[in-house]
Amino acid sequence: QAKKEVLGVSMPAATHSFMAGAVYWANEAKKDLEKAHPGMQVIVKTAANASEQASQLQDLVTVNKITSLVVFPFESAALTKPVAQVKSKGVYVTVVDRGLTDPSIQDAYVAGDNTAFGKIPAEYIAKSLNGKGNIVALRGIPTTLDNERMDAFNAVMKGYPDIKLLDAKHGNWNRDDAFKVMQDYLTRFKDIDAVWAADDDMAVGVLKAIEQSKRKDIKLVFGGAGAKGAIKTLMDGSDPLIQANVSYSPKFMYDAIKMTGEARLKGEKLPANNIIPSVLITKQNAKDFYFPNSPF
Amino acid sequence: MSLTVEFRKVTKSFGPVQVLHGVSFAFEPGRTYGLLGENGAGKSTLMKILAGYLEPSGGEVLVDGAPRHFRNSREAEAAGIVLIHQEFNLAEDLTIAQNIFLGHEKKRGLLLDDDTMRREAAQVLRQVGLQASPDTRVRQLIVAEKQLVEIAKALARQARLLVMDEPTATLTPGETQRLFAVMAQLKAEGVTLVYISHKLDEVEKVTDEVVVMRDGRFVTRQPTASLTRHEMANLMVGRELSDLFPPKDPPPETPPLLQVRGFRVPGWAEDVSFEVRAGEILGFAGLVGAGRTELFEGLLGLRPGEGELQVDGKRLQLRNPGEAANEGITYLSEDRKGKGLHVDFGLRQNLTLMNLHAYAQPWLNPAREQQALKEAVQSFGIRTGDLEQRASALSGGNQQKLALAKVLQPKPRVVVLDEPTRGVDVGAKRDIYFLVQRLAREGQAVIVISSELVELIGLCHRVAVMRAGRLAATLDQAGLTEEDLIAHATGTR
Amino acid sequence: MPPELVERQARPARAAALWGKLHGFGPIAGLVLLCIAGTLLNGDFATVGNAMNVLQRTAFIGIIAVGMCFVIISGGIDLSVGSMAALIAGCMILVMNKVAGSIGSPVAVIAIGMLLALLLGALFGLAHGLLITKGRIEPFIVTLGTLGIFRAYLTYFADGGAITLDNALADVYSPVYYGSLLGIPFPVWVLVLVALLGALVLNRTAYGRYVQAIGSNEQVARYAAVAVDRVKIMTYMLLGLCVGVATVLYVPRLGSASPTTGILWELEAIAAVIVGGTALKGGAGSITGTVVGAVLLSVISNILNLTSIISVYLNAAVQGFVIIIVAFLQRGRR
Amino acid sequence: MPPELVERQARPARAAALWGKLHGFGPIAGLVLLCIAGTLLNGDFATVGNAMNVLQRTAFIGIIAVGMCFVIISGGIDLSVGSMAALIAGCMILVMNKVAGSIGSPVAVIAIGMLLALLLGALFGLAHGLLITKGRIEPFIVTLGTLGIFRAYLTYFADGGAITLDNALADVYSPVYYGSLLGIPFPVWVLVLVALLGALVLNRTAYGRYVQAIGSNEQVARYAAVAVDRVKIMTYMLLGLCVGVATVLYVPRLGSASPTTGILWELEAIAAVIVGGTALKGGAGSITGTVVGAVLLSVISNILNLTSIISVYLNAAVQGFVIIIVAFLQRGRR
Ligand SMILES: Nc1ncnc2c1ncn2[C@@H]1O[C@H](COP(=O)(O)OP(=O)(O)OP(=O)(O)O)[C@@H](O)[C@H]1O
Ligand SMILES: Nc1ncnc2c1ncn2[C@@H]1O[C@H](COP(=O)(O)OP(=O)(O)OP(=O)(O)O)[C@@H](O)[C@H]1O
Ligand SMILES: [Mg+2]
Ligand SMILES: [Mg+2]
Repeated sequence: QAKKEVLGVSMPAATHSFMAGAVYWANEAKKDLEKAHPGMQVIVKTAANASEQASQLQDLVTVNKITSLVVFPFESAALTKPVAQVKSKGVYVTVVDRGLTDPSIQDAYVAGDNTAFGKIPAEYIAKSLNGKGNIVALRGIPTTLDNERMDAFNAVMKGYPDIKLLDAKHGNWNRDDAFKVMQDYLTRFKDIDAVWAADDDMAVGVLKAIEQSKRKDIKLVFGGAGAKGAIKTLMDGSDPLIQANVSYSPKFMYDAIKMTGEARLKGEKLPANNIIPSVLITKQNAKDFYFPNSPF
Repeated sequence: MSLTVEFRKVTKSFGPVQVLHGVSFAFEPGRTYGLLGENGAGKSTLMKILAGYLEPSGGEVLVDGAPRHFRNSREAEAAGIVLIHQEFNLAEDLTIAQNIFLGHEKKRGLLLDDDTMRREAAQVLRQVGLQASPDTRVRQLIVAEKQLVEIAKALARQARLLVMDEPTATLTPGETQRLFAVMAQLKAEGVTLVYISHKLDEVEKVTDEVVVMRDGRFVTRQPTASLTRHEMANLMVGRELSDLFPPKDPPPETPPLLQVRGFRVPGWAEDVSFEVRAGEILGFAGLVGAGRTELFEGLLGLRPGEGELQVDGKRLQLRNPGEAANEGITYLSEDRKGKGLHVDFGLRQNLTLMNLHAYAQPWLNPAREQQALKEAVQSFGIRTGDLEQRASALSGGNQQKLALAKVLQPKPRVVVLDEPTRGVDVGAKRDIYFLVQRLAREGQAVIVISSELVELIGLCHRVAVMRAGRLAATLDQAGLTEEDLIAHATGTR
Repeated sequence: MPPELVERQARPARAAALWGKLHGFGPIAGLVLLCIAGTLLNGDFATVGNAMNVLQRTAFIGIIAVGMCFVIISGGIDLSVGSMAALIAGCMILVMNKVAGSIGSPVAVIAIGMLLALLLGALFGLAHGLLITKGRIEPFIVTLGTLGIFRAYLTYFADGGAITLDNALADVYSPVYYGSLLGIPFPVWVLVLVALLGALVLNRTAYGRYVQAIGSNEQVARYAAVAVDRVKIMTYMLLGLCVGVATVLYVPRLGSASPTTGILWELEAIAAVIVGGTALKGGAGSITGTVVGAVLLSVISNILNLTSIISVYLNAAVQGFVIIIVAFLQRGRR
Repeated sequence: MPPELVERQARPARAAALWGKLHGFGPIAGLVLLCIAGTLLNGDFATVGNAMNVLQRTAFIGIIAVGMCFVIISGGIDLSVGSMAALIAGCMILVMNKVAGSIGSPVAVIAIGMLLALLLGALFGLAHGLLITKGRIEPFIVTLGTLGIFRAYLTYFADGGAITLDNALADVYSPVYYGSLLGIPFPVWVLVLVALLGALVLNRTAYGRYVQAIGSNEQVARYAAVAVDRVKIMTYMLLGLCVGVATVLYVPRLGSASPTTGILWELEAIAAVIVGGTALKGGAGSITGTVVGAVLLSVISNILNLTSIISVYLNAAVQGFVIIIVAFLQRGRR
């Protein structure tokens, strides 16, 4: 019988379907781990903002007495100090998705690939437009994460001088905001070849706006993250505008928790960096990314 | 100590409506003046100009011979001129002491010296005869008590010239006597007093000279002793006034319309029983705090109360004024500004509020509302330059007339009038008395709560006297004298 | 009221009427200026298509703002409208998906959904009204509480993700948002209808007068035999109904509800009411102003979307400045 | 005056005092009940460590709520405090990072940062106050506008990402949040100090009295020759200062500012004030109540963190219910 291991999980609240997916996977991991290892307790907490998450970390340590922590920081910079506080109490720390500004704090890092998240759509769009055309982009909520993706996207596009990025406004990862921004793009630009919606939720709003305008010039809408609705559309081929997606699965939450839990029970260390690659999803490989039970 | 004030060709316009037309006269030091005039004559406006609350449109005010231009009340108060407003100016969330010293706080270093302020407040409260702790929030006071706080506030200011704008409109004789005592003391100290009132007997009693205004103009200044009350009234109104009260009708023989048995309003009234007949005018007398207002608020469902209530033989339990109105009972509150009128509303909206469904079929008909307003303005003698203005622009007495018109709009079977002639000039008072009599003749039961005993005696068929929450006596016409009423109210009989 | 103001108000009928009109024109003047600016910045701004887009999007907030206008005039506030809309949308979709199996006609299913939306709206409004009047709790607190409750239940029902309307239903339902009559989209018609009805109720019925009377001075209204509690409850129910109507129009737009649906709609709706010239403390206000306020807010973000003269990061700042400036143009009624 | 009268009048005064006391205990009673519930749900709730944690993190909202209490009592409102805190934090970090190059002593750098925070807070408050009084714009609109403006500028300065304090500085600065004196963390001391000062100013200075008078009846205050505009401006400046102080404590906690910093703090601060028994329409209120209200709100989320009896999705619902129930327990002052 292994000694009692308490693993705390702290992550942003499910205010967005990607995060809901992450919460779903965290709970799956909790179920599986606790079933497999009776000596193990997993506590999953969600926070509405960075400062609440910092409080939560404190509570996990002082009250729940966790021995290891898997943290999906609300924000890299803001959570660096609070995580360092946890670490200083001797807790084993795995950081997910958004790396701390001081990487020396974390014992392990598990993340999706934000650079690829911007790079893959850029390459796909450039290729399918044959290096020439007009595109518009939608951005998420202003964050470091959003910056990384946009930078990666722009970096690729530098190589295609004939592709013109007409504008990139914030749709805040929100269907309604994306709908409005796209409606106005359509008013403003008479000729658009492709849209980088940068998120499957925003793609929903974008598609509706295009449908309403009955415009035929747009050939491609690229979302991102591989939400189940989007993957389904891709599998069924039900929307000609949706031809590909890029994976950024919230399942890394499951992996991070499971790996951390098991490594701790065995007293092993995790590899310091575990980047789960973002890959291009097309009709061919779509079914590998389809999880009908996950909310995402 | 005291000072001289002279008005020179003072004019005042609110927009194009001119309400003061070049007023010139002077107040000599150390004397007590009665300032008389009909509702809307411009008395309050002139005094507000004097005390720095309003800017004159033209002319000037001289204080001790030098032209002064007060930009706000603090400057006027620094010069020793203090005004007690006709409308209360109290912050309801603050305590009595805090209100008394608002804007003039006593300090010890940076901090407030609350102990001193409380002590001094208690002292002026004692002077005006208000038995309340200085820490009571003003919200919890009844109207008469608020009036006493206003007076106390002015006393705490060390005035050299004190203007009192209808200080006794809501006071009962006891408080009024005490106020007169205070005034006598101030006068002895050399303070100039200006006393605005529509109660001519009081004016006659306490003033040395009267100043009469009419339609925004100075009419005359004469020694009080040289005038009879009748002459004063005629000067104000500018025409000959006949009898103030209508001749009394014999008491009706009809069965009781409203019967109240053993009614109790917890904390304010116990075991009150009375009845009124259709066509009868029943008065309610009592000292401040006797519980008259609360009794009727309890009956109308405005505060918790229990007991038996019958209208036309039907037992009722009224849970709110809406139900009362459905039964044909309406109530005019003594607190005009706080409970009687929407001062930010237009006259029309105020007038028809209690009877709105009569103007909605289902859409409101502004033309008919306007028609009703015109009729009310006519029959209640509401003096206003403009029918479209807000109620707050009316003079105090005219607001009272509007409030009265409002509660009579639904044509109630039983109407309860709490201080119906508060702040109303003699001419209008007479009109109201005649109106009350007409209502009774038309078969309404009228209950008049009043602190003016003369009014009760002159108008009512019977008068119920309350003392400390209980009905002390019900007197009918035969035995009605002021002495009787006071004796029952104070319990000396 | 400061003496200067007292004087101003006394200004006679003519001046008062003129001032009233000018005042009423405040938000309209702001809107016109904004439209001129929009046209200068982008020629496409002043097209019928763009105008229809803007009006169509304004519909939700506009309709909610009409209800909010009543609540604010009566001296209340409702912070929960965005969450309420989201929860109603979620319940509506869930129920429609469910009954679609047993009821053949999609039109009937949608009718059931619509009815449910209105019913839920009225019910939530009733709950607010009862807590506020009978429970004697500050409206701010009650609706702050339900703001959290409604959204939490939506998130719970949606399992954190999105609740999506079945495709077959969505296709039948979609014209309710995307369809148009005489070239004007349905949602715009509904907004106009709701605004006209609202204006009529506020200005030409006894109920509307009571709402104003309560907001102006509750005590006086009570003494004047106004059934204060009942009128207040009805006001919150009216707002709930408006939220229901807005939701009925919202669902066909994206065919889904998620935890981000309706976020900050309460602020937008309240801002529309107040930019439209109604004082937050109640007593008086205008439905026309409110609708103009709602359009004005939409136009600001429309113009920002149509131009790129400014860093995207500063969009919210521009919005803030414009709101303050418009409010400044029509100030001075307090 | 007859003796009965004197007797009768003594009663309301005593009753009123008792009621006042009971009323003041409303939020405290709520807090006590909540703490009992917390202890039953998790034994570790009632430890000193946990109590300190809760108080420490209440500090920001508590301090802001003290300032907000003044604004609300005066009849105003400020929706911008969260954004203001974020912008101040951002500016503070940028300036500290910059001057750290030229000034050797990190302590001096931090002192400069702190001063800047207070200065900016007062300045923003001044801007609010001027727009509201001299510009005669509704406080709701002014601060809704600046809510957008402040956050937009922070986003702009941060280029959409985060502004992070240099590590060397962060280490020196960190004890301001994490350090403690006599076993009590610094932020708690500061909160206590601010609350005591606030209570002193509100109840024992002429300024505090004027704030209450203005909120109770602005015209009366004007008639009493209170410099209404000046007092109001000072009230917003005071709140700005409180935001500055809160930021000074916040920066060492997370060492960074980003566009999501301080989101919804305004709602929390306002809720603390109102749960604490102050009416939204102003006139009267209590600092103690406000602080208790702030603690109460923290305790709710602390308890939710410590237990897992309920779906995480429903946390917000539990918060909503508790807020409404607490408000219900201490209702009835209106
Ligand atoms: N703020 C105002 N706006 C417009 N008109 C006003 C305003 N204040 C007073 N008036 C008008 O000025 C005239 C004089 O009013 P004032 O209050 O001075 O009368 P008063 O002599 O005090 O009457 P009362 O005996 O009824 O108190 C009235 O016709 C009134 O309608
Ligand atoms: N809201 C209140 N809170 C506390 N005490 C009150 C309140 N209202 C009235 N009182 C007290 O109750 C007593 C009864 O007042 P009430 O209004 O019944 O007298 P009244 O006979 O109507 O007087 P008036 O002749 O002035 O109208 C007063 O002494 C007053 O101190
Ligand atoms: Mg007068
Ligand atoms: Mg009375």
